[in-house]
Amino acid sequence: MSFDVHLNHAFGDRHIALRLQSDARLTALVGPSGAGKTTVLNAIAGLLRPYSGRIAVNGQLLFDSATGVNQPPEARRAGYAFQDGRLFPHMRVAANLAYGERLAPSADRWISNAEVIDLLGIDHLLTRFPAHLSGGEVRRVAIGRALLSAPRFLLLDEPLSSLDAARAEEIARLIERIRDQLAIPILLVSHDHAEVTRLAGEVVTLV
Amino acid sequence: MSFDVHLNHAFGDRHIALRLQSDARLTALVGPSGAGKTTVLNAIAGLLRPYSGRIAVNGQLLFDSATGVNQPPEARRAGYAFQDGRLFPHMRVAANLAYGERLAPSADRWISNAEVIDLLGIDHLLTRFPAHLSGGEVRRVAIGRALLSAPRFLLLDEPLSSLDAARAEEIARLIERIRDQLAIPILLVSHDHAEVTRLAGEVVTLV
Amino acid sequence: AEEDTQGPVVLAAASMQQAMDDVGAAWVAQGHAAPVVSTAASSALARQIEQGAPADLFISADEKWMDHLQRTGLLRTGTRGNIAGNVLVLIGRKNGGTSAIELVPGALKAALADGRLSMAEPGSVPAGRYGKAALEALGLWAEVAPQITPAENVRAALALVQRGEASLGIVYASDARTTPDLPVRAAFPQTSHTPILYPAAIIGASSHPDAAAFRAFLSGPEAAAILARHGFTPVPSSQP
Amino acid sequence: MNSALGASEWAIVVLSLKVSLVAVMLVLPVAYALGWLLARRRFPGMLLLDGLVNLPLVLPPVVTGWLLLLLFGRNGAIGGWLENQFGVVLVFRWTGAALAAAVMALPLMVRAMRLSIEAVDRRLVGAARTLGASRWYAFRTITLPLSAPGILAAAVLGFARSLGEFGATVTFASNIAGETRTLPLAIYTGLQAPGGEALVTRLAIISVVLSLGALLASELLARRMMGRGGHVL
Amino acid sequence: MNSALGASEWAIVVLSLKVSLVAVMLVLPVAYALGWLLARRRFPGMLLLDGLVNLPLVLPPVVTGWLLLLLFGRNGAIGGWLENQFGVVLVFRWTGAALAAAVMALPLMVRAMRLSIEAVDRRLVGAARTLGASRWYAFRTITLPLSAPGILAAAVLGFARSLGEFGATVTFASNIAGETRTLPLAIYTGLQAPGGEALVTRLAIISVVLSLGALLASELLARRMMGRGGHVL
Ligand SMILES: Nc1ncnc2c1ncn2[C@@H]1O[C@H](COP(=O)(O)OP(=O)(O)OP(=O)(O)O)[C@@H](O)[C@H]1O
Ligand SMILES: Nc1ncnc2c1ncn2[C@@H]1O[C@H](COP(=O)(O)OP(=O)(O)OP(=O)(O)O)[C@@H](O)[C@H]1O
Ligand code: MOO
Ligand SMILES: [Mg+2]
Ligand SMILES: [Mg+2]
Repeated sequence: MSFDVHLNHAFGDRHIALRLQSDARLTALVGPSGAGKTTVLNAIAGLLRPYSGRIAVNGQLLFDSATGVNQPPEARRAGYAFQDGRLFPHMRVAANLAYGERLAPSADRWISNAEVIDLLGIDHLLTRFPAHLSGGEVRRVAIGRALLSAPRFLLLDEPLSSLDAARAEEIARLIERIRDQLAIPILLVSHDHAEVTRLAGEVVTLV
Repeated sequence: MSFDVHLNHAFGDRHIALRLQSDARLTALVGPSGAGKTTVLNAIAGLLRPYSGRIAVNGQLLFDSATGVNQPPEARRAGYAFQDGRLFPHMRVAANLAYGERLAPSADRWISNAEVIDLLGIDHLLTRFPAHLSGGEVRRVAIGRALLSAPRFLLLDEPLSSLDAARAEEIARLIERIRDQLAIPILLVSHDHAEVTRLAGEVVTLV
Repeated sequence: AEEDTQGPVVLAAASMQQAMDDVGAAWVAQGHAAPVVSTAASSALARQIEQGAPADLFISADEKWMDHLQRTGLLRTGTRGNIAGNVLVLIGRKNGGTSAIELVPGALKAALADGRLSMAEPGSVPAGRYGKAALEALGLWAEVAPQITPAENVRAALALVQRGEASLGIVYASDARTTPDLPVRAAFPQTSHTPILYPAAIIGASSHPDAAAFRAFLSGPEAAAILARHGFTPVPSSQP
Repeated sequence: MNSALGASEWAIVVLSLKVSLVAVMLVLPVAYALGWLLARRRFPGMLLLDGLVNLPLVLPPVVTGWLLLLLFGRNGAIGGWLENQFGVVLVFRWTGAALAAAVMALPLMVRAMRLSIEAVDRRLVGAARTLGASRWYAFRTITLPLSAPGILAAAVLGFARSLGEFGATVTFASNIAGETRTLPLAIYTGLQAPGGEALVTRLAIISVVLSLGALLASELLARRMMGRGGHVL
Repeated sequence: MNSALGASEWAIVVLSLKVSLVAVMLVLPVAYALGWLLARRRFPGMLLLDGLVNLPLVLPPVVTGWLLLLLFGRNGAIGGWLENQFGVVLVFRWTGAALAAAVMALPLMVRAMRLSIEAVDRRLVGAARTLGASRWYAFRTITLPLSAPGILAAAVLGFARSLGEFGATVTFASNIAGETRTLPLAIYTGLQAPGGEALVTRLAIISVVLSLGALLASELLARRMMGRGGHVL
């Protein structure tokens, strides 16, 4: 089971409930704006403690409200590309990329710095600070940063939005490669139907 | 001439040059990530002073480096929906929406508060603070805020990205209505080919 | 309008605080409006007068500042006179012995051992200047100088002895009598320093109708009795 | 604690509160303006202005009091003018104590304001401008409220500092019971008196309680603001 | 200005710098820890801790000096223990002057730190954690550098405050030439005698110049940080 997630949460009177059991290598999480997709990703990454539920990825238990299991984010090793980028503003792009890479055991790394920079086309941005990046540039660096932390699974929150077609195609191919060759479970949030059909083995809808 | 823009700018050694003369009611500005689309919008809105150039919208001169004309942003009356939302974090959604509305002469208003709230489906968000909104919710409120300021022209930076298909369709229809019925010039940045084909009378590519 | 209901404004050295409260009360008992008393370091008060502070009388713990004001013409001529004197004593800390200490070379040093001798700052604060002069006259300065801890004023010097941080302290007799638990180990001979005097004078810019009368009251027998009660000594040769 | 003493202590507390509150109110707008200037503008005399603002922090308070006396005394450049033009006298008045406290609090308050103004995202101001806000309106509705944490911190710091101000006050405004004898001056006076420790302790406790009250109020206010969407992030 | 005087003034300046720098270095980590606690944690004794930190601000400095004497004097609870255990004596030593300056600077420094820590976006810490950072590593690499403006402001404030500290120092550490007579104490001493204005003015100018130097250094540092992508926004 790549993703085995069951959770209940609420913000005020906004209830979010999800039951997701997927064996697909890439699972797409879709649903209208505000349905709770980002909330689910946050819960899986360990950034939000759901009211109740159970989260296991690739057979590894990350959270269980019944038994009190709650691994800290750094132990979960999610490769989370945030919807809003969330780059470290005081570090140059190169340092942002290196942040998780340095912390990952070198044996666990499955993609090299050079490869990421090349595939995402961010070579010319390495010495820039995030404040001086365009929207799409931020997104690409955020994806690169997540990939380089040697994650055990990927959480991609709308990774292709605000990218031009050519760039989006390159990154879609990269995702396909990760999915097929590396067998890293991927949970992808997307609003693009074509993208979901192309990439996902299973689609879970949140309402 | 709805948009008559000619400008030169540079960030370090990154040069951005654009010549845009469009009579279309809706002009799409496309180009790869980092091409300078947002920079152009910022210059038209008056948030960035280009090194040189001339900007006129709907026959009104907003900027001319040759003659020293440089209208302040509040005089240009752009309806700018930012790529990153840029909502006021200390105001509830309702107050964010009302911000520009209150400043606009009531004679100039061409859409009502109620209509915006209804069309964007943000009724249930009015008492929320921006920190508690999802990505798509932020985007919708940002569009609503821009529309309500009674703008003379619209600058929409990827307005439909990170919205689900149904919601995107509704907003696309709203944009069509503004374009057709109100004859407000619109400059739209988008990466979505279908969106551009559907909405734009003219497409300008930035490289 | 305020002048009618309010007595003269009196700037008095901080060490005079209590005594002035009582003198003021006695003045009021005679049917006068209560004087407005402000107490601070003599130096601060003198500077206020220099800058035209709306005050009527000045009582200094320090002849130097009074001289200075007189030279610069800020005092009403003929109104200056000493209203009290004081005596310097050596006090010891609690449980540090009570025997008298002879103020001769060797003895003070021996009593001090490796302890500290607290006194008001010897270079500037009046009590410290008198103390230094006395120690020098008695030939003791050189041997105790390294162990001196100069304090901001006499009360602070006293407090250091009270806390036991200093073994001995040089303070005014008027201060020593307020701490009966600290033994007076010696009194400095009056001849070892210039006389300790508290001069009073009317400030030149004063316009208060009661100023002269209060000034006279300060030199009168009733005030003298109150000052004596607070440990001040009478002025050697009485002046107007 | 006899009741006569209680009454005079009460008067001291009221005076101290009056002096401190007036000082803080006086300084708030000035400090904000200076904080804004230092945070948002680069101009030639900037360092000098910064230095001037910090002067009362660096100099011993007594010197600041003396400088105030030189400037605002009746013979001083500004003091003389104030008296001639408006009949305003500051020395020996509670207003003078408030001025001394204000000057001493100024550098602390400017720093707090400046830090918070620097933390406000300027792009939000740009967004407001595109929505039709003038510079001034955008300042009022965006920069000002978003720097509220700094204003609050400045008010608390300034209030506490004013409550504890001694040296400049005694030098400039003197130590007159009922007019300029604030809590610290009363404490000083108590320290001069034999056996004044009990009074000193009581007054010190009052000071502490007042400042705790101010801190509590500011924490509550801050939490209310934080509650509003955690925008103080 | 004769040369003998010049030499003794120089010694005072060196002592003042030593005392102020040691005080700031001493307080920086403590103030940061306290600022972090007050910014990021909600705990029962929070208000009390805040109150304790602000105590030296509210009380007249002489009282703070007096409390230090009670605690750190040779007969004090902590002072006695320090002397017995480590042979460390603070009263009447320059280290005592540094302690007094440190205590007086503490509340200012904590406030500045706290304001800047509160302004750090906590979501960035979350992002760091998902990238494998422990709590502590995330703190070191994200919170700490992003609150640099507060650290810098705190250092400048604390340095300036220490440079001007008089009341607590003279009470706790005494006014011993060459050991605890820092600039403010020397200035105060000069103010006591009529005609001391020339010396006072000279010493005051030295104080101001030193603090201007600190301000200049901090502005330059801040601009360098700002230059790095304007992250200080
Ligand atoms: N901290 C919060 N406090 C209150 N409500 C919140 C908070 N965070 C999110 N919400 C609300 O919870 C719901 C789910 O939010 P979430 O961000 O998970 O949506 P989403 O599915 O990712 O939407 P989008 O596609 O627009 O990004 C939304 O209605 C949002 O407004
Ligand atoms: N303040 C700045 N300093 C330096 N470079 C900048 C700054 N702002 C933008 N840039 C650079 O200028 C170029 C154009 O940026 P812009 O934001 O206009 O791109 P864009 O076309 O909107 O891209 P996207 O589709 O990714 O949003 C980018 O390479 C960007 O990195
Ligand atoms: O105020 Mo004093 O009594 O001059 O030392
Ligand atoms: Mg989302
Ligand atoms: Mg862009």
